[in-house]
Amino acid sequence: MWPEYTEQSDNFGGKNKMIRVTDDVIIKTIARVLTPFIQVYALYVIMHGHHSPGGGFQGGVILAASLILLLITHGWAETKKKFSETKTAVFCAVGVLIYTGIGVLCIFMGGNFLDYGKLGGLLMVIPPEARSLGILGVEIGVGITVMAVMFSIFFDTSTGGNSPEDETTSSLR
Amino acid sequence: MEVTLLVQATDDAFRTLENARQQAIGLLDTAVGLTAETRSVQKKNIQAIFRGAQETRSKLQNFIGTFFLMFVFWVLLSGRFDTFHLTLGIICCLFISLLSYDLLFANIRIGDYGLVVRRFLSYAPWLIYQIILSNFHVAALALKPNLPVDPHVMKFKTKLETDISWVTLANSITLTPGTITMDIKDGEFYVHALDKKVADDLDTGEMEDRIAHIFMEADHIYVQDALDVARIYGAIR
Amino acid sequence: MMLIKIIAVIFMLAGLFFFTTATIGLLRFPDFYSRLHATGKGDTLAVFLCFLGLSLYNGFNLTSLKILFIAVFMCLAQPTATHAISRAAFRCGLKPWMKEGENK
Amino acid sequence: MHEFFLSTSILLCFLVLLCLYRGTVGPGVLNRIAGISAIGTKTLVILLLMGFIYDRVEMFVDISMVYALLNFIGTLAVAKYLEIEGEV
Repeated sequence: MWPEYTEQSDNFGGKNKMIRVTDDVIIKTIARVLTPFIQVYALYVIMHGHHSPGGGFQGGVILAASLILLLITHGWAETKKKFSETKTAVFCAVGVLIYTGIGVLCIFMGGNFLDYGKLGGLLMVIPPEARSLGILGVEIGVGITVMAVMFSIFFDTSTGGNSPEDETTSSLR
Repeated sequence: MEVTLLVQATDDAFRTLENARQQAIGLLDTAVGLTAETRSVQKKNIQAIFRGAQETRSKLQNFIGTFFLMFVFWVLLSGRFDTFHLTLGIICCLFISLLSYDLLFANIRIGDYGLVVRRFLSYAPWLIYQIILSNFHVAALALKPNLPVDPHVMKFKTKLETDISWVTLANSITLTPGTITMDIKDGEFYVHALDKKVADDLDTGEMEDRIAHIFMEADHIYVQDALDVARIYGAIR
Repeated sequence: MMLIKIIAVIFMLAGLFFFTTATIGLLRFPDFYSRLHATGKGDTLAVFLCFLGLSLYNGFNLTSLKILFIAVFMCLAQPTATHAISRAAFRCGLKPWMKEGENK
Repeated sequence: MHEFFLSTSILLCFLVLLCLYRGTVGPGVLNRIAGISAIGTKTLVILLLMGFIYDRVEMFVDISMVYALLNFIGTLAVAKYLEIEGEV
């Protein structure tokens, strides 16, 4: 009656178990179907931060959550195609760059740091609209950074610092 | 007197026979219709494969499908129809479609999607009825003072093939009276049932047949039904 | 308008009833798997009914469609989460509670 | 109507307290997860009711959806963790 999980070692043993692909077809399929919707929702939260609750931080967390869902259900090999470690590092930096870039641009236009109203001359719109666009840009930057950092935190804690590629090479020796 | 009785009895017998014949014809028609429907879809599949089309959709088709679905979802979420927000939506949906075009429509066979959707919609009311039934069942069990639960674990091998039908079956089992899918291993479902009765109900396989009907798998049952009915029909004639 | 409100209230009361029975089941059932029966089924239908009632009360607009979307999402997600937990317990080797004399 | 929503929320809060018993006392980790996940579904409805009480539905709907998503993902992650740890 009870199934024997004697062959547990292939799926259960070893390091980095958290980011292995699960062998449950239900969880895999539901996660596969829901992931794009979660991502669109996260972008909605980022983009509409000035009308409704949310903003860069919350949207970034939801985007990272969708990637984490993909990571724990489809495994690192599948997620790597979409979001590799190199991309994580690059996105971390790019987000901060967008944030600081907008802030410094305001200084160059003659205002304080993150004084969006001064961007109006550059974007050729009136100051209130420039303020709205500036906030949007800053939130996109914050969202990108938060997503990348969240994802890398989960990745590093679940692997314990060992990259999955290292493990496969070391197990061959 | 006896003659009239005899005539009446014969009449009754003929009427019964005629009724049975009509029923058999109806059954045959239904079965033939179902089989024809399924057959046409299968023929389309085979034609598509022979024409050189891939078994699943191409990347571009997936991309476009994902993009439009995501854009509809964006408009539902956003609720703002000015140019700025719609442009923002198009950019976001393009980004998402680039990122995860292979997730939403993976592993779908080429076939008549309209038929699958229609069959699924006709399956939904039965499922909702079962869900409501299951909730009353659990409520009655929880509220009874002596707590008459008698759990059983059972396993059965499914005849379904694709993962989407497995998911439908497993989630339907979890939502319907007194049963939870515990594990799936090599096509065997391990089901925890609250009661001996519901375990037996599940064993009849009605739900599995319905889901096989939706996704047009294990079609041999319908062909077999048609053949059976045809045999009965011939015998009656 | 009044009729729609009454229907919404009826839906929400039904949802509350199922919430209550699910909670009672969660507290009273003898083992982990049977408790999952209570939460997995009861909460799904209860959330669905409550959200249906609230979207009816809200009228026909995009917010109601969002509420209905959450309801449909819960109908997909709740059985999957239930299955995930029960699968974890099953793979860990947690045996279900049986009535006496039926130990396998 | 607001009174009805308020009383519904209070009843749901009471049910959350009952679920919290299973979440804190319940024997083993798995029972606790079941209790916490039940609390999550009730919280969804409470959040939406708060939106109706404060007349800011379109704002609370978003929060409710985030809660649903994170509850689902969190449950899956914890279930996977327990499964690979292999002990109850």
